[in-house]
Amino acid sequence: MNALSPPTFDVARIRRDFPILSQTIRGKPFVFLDSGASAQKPTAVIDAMRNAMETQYANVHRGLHWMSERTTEAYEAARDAIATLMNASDRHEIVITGSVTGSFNLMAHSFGRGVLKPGQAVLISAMEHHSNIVPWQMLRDERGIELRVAPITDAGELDMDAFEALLADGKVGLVSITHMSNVLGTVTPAARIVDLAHRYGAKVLFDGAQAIVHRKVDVQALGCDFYAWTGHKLYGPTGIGVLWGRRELLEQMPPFMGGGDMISSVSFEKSTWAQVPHKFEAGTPAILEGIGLKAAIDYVQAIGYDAIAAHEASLVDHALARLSAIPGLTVIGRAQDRGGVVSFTLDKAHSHDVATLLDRQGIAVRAGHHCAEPLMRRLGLDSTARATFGMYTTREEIDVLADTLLRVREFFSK
Amino acid sequence: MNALSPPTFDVARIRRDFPILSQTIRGKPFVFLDSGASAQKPTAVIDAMRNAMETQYANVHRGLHWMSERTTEAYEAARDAIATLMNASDRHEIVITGSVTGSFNLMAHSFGRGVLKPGQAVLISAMEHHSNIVPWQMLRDERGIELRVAPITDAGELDMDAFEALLADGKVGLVSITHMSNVLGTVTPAARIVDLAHRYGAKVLFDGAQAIVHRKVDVQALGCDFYAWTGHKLYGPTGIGVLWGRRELLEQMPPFMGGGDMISSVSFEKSTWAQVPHKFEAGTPAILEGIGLKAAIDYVQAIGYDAIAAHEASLVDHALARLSAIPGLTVIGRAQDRGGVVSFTLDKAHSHDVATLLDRQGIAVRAGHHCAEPLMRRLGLDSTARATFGMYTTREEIDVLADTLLRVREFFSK
Amino acid sequence: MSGATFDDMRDLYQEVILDHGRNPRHAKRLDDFDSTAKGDNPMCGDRVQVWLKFTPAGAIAATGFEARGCAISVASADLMAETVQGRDPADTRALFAAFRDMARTGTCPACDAALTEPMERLAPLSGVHEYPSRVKCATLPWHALIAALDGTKETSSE
Amino acid sequence: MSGATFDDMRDLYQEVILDHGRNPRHAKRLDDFDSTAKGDNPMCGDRVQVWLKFTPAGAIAATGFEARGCAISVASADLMAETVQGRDPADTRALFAAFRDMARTGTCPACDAALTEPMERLAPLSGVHEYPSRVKCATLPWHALIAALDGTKETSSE
Ligand SMILES: Cc1ncc(COP(=O)(O)O)c(C=O)c1O
Ligand SMILES: Cc1ncc(COP(=O)(O)O)c(C=O)c1O
Repeated sequence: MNALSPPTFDVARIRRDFPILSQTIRGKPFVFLDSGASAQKPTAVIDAMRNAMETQYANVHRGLHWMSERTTEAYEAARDAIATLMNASDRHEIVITGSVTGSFNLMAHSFGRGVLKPGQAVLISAMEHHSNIVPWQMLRDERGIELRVAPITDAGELDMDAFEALLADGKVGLVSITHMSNVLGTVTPAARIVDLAHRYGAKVLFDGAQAIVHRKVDVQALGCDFYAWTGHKLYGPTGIGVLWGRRELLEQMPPFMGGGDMISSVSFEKSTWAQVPHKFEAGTPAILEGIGLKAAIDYVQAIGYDAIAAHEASLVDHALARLSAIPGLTVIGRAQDRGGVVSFTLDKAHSHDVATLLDRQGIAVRAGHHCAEPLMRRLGLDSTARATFGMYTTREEIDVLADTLLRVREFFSK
Repeated sequence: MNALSPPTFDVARIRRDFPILSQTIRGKPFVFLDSGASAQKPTAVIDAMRNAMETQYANVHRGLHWMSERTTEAYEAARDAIATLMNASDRHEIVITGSVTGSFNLMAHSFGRGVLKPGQAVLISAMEHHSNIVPWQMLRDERGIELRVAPITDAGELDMDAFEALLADGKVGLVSITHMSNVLGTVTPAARIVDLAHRYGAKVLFDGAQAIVHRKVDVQALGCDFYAWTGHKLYGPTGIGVLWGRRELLEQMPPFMGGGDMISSVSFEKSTWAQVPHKFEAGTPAILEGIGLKAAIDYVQAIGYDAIAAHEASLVDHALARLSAIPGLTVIGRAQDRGGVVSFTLDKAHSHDVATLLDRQGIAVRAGHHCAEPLMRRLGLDSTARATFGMYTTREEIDVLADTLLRVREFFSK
Repeated sequence: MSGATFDDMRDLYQEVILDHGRNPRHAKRLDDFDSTAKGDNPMCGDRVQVWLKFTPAGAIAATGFEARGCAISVASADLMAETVQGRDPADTRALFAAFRDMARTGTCPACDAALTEPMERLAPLSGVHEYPSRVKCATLPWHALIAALDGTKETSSE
Repeated sequence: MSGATFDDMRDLYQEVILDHGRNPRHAKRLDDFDSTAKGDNPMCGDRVQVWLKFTPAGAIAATGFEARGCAISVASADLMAETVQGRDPADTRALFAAFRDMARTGTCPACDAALTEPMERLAPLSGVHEYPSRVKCATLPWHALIAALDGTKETSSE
């Protein structure tokens, strides 16, 4: 079906693992092109969570009984799976949060208020998701830490000269930047970013919410200091996110939230903190979500990033070719290195109308600012329509999208 | 089977709704007396989550397509169910968090740093869970807000005279106190607490993590200002918690975490916040967990709090009678008004050894400080063993516990 | 994919909506106005500003608007401007309440005889109830209008 | 519930453990010591302090301890004190590594001839591997011992 995907990649078989994909929507086959907002879940994840609740569940960490011990093992196996997935050198470097937004807020509180000093700066880019903007703004407004924004080129790539110039005075303590834009699909040049940042004394945190869905992330190879992502986009459950950080950095950081499990001992006068990563994990953790995420990671690893990336690259090529041929359609973002995200506008129709017309045909795309308002402003747009691909997306679905967009345009051109 | 439970309460039928309870542990029938740490999940919850993942799932709030709209409805129905459960006057007063620990940290940041002023005090009690201690300590150490601790009596009840005396100087801005102790089972006199606190100008936040499992919580009848609890103890999934607050108070509070969904608009210079409750809900919410929690609430409501409370009261009476008859066993906590939690120590055996010996017989109890170290110190103990009851707990299970404890004592007395 | 599939869309995008969305009659700032207000739907980026001119008796003499948004919101603003012409504030509020019901549910339980005629003009928008996330597109101009009546400067439909 | 059920418990609570747990021989502070360290398991509240006296050659001449904790941790401390008697620090560390393996897995893959005799004395604690949350009860005194050898004052097994 797809000449560029490796022969072992059988998208029809994969689709059978995702029961939701066989639904019909408004009487039409379901064409789900909104995986970038949140991905669907394979049976392996659904079964892992159900199975835990039906046969093996109790609160973790402090229980001395069999159910608690087994559940602790199952939950902590998620940490091991995450560490392996990201090639972390130490499982204690994996902090489990509630979402990547939770990871950024942890960083803004704990690294931002605990390690950075007033007068230092945080450097983000013009194409960040709100979750990598707002926590830093709050930090800026509260602590007098400067917020710098690296511009992007018209092609939607990071402007590396400007990026370096913003580092040059040595005040930037942290570069917090997307590894892949959720609007433009742009994959940022991680190695160069790390190299430059380190040269000027800044640590680097990547927003990998999109990137880790589409390609292998090896934090040791990247050389970065922190890496954050979210479970629900990687075919896992909601309610769970990840922050990886170098152990020596995590150890310098004060805790973020207080409560059970993150302490070593508590008295009213003074409490002491548990070791990393538990210091950052207050309260009953996302136990079932950890179990579900482990199953998602195992599933992704079994398919393999090489196969997934090749399949998605061929989908993007096909989508760019088909969409660019539609008169009046503009693809937003033309980066060289890009992942399975294609944003576009139509001249005759507002993107909300486009999304609704597509939806009427069973095609789910997203329309709006995609939680990236400053980027929209940079692009001179209010909104775009956006199609995003998962491992289960087919070439035929992209054809249905393109054919339908032609008709949408016709409909609005009369 | 149980004369005190209403005739409509059929525990055998309820147990059939909880598949995990038919497991065997180390070859013995599973006697799960650790619901206070986390409750088991009924089929209704398991099915609701599975069903969402199999047939109706997408990211919520910003999607214009059918799946997103249906998922948004299903998720927001959780907010309605929570509002009804607590008798909140307005669904916008329901803030969804990651856990009750998340709710306390939200309060400590947002109310503590945004509304309380240095020089004011927060009043807690000597029997709080770490999650209602540590966030206030962190606030104290960072912002110079005093932390006061109301003592308890030897029976394990709040010392109301001392409580009032601590309010008397009018400096206490917030009373944050348990509605039911997770160690002693003590239910605190909520109406008197609210009355006194309000008289001296303090707002009241209850830790309802345990209370809401055992009895109807009506925030309007209680008259409090905030009420927090956690989904996984109310037969719902992990990864979700609740904070109810009066709308006018929530509106005064600055946001806690920044990110998507909590903003009204974002520019690099300045962002503005969404209305409550969204202002406090940054990032992709716990969608599947909301759907699961809604199912749990529906299940609890169908059984009815009156029936649940009556059943659990009879279990507690039975447990106190049977355990008190064991030589060398001391029940810790003798409050008049109490819920389904019984802590105890044995003279001849450390509570960890007790828990392990019980576990060997398939009986799951918890042993340790139960995330309440300061209370342990007050009681002069390092740890207790603790049996906690859910709606599915039977009189027979308590008999098995008592019989086995007799043998444990014998085993260690030789 | 046959041409017929697009007939499904007519439930929402009726000819009159496409027409008012493309060629709104009232899409202009009034130079001479008594009140104005902005409406903002931050979730989708729609923005509208409404200007009102009143008669000496306090009825709506003229309505102008500027909208940045989808066909639904522009058409709704234009149909609104047409329909509220000559109505007094109380009537206008009643009409908004009825319109909002219709946009949400597709029906108008509270519609009495007095509302029959104006609601018939607004009826082409009733299809929006099948697309809950689009309901706000249709009601946003009305929120701005009511804010202008109230003398509030800004409103937001979140 | 027959009496036989409690025989199951003997896999962990063997007679020797119950005995050393109840009547530890080395549970005392040494007045004359060369090094001491505390160990703390905050998760369960177990606490232990170990005192060491060395021979002129640097071997362990005497071990004393004070423990607040369960039967497993007290018995483990006492068996440890008995077993390390006369050993030099390198030997003691090797013994700890072997003991930890046994506590975690129930077996001792690295046990060579030199370790056979001491490991036999510690073998009653091997049952702990079936109760993962109790492994730390057994290893906590060893952590304190190693800390005392290292000259570290406090250690924690979380
Ligand atoms: C009274 C009380 N408060 C707070 C908590 C913390 O709950 P969670 O761990 O779900 O945040 C618990 C349970 O652990 C509790 O029993
Ligand atoms: C690049 C990027 N960063 C951050 C986020 C926020 O993720 P979450 O909502 O799970 O916290 C998203 C997705 O919404 C994203 O695409």
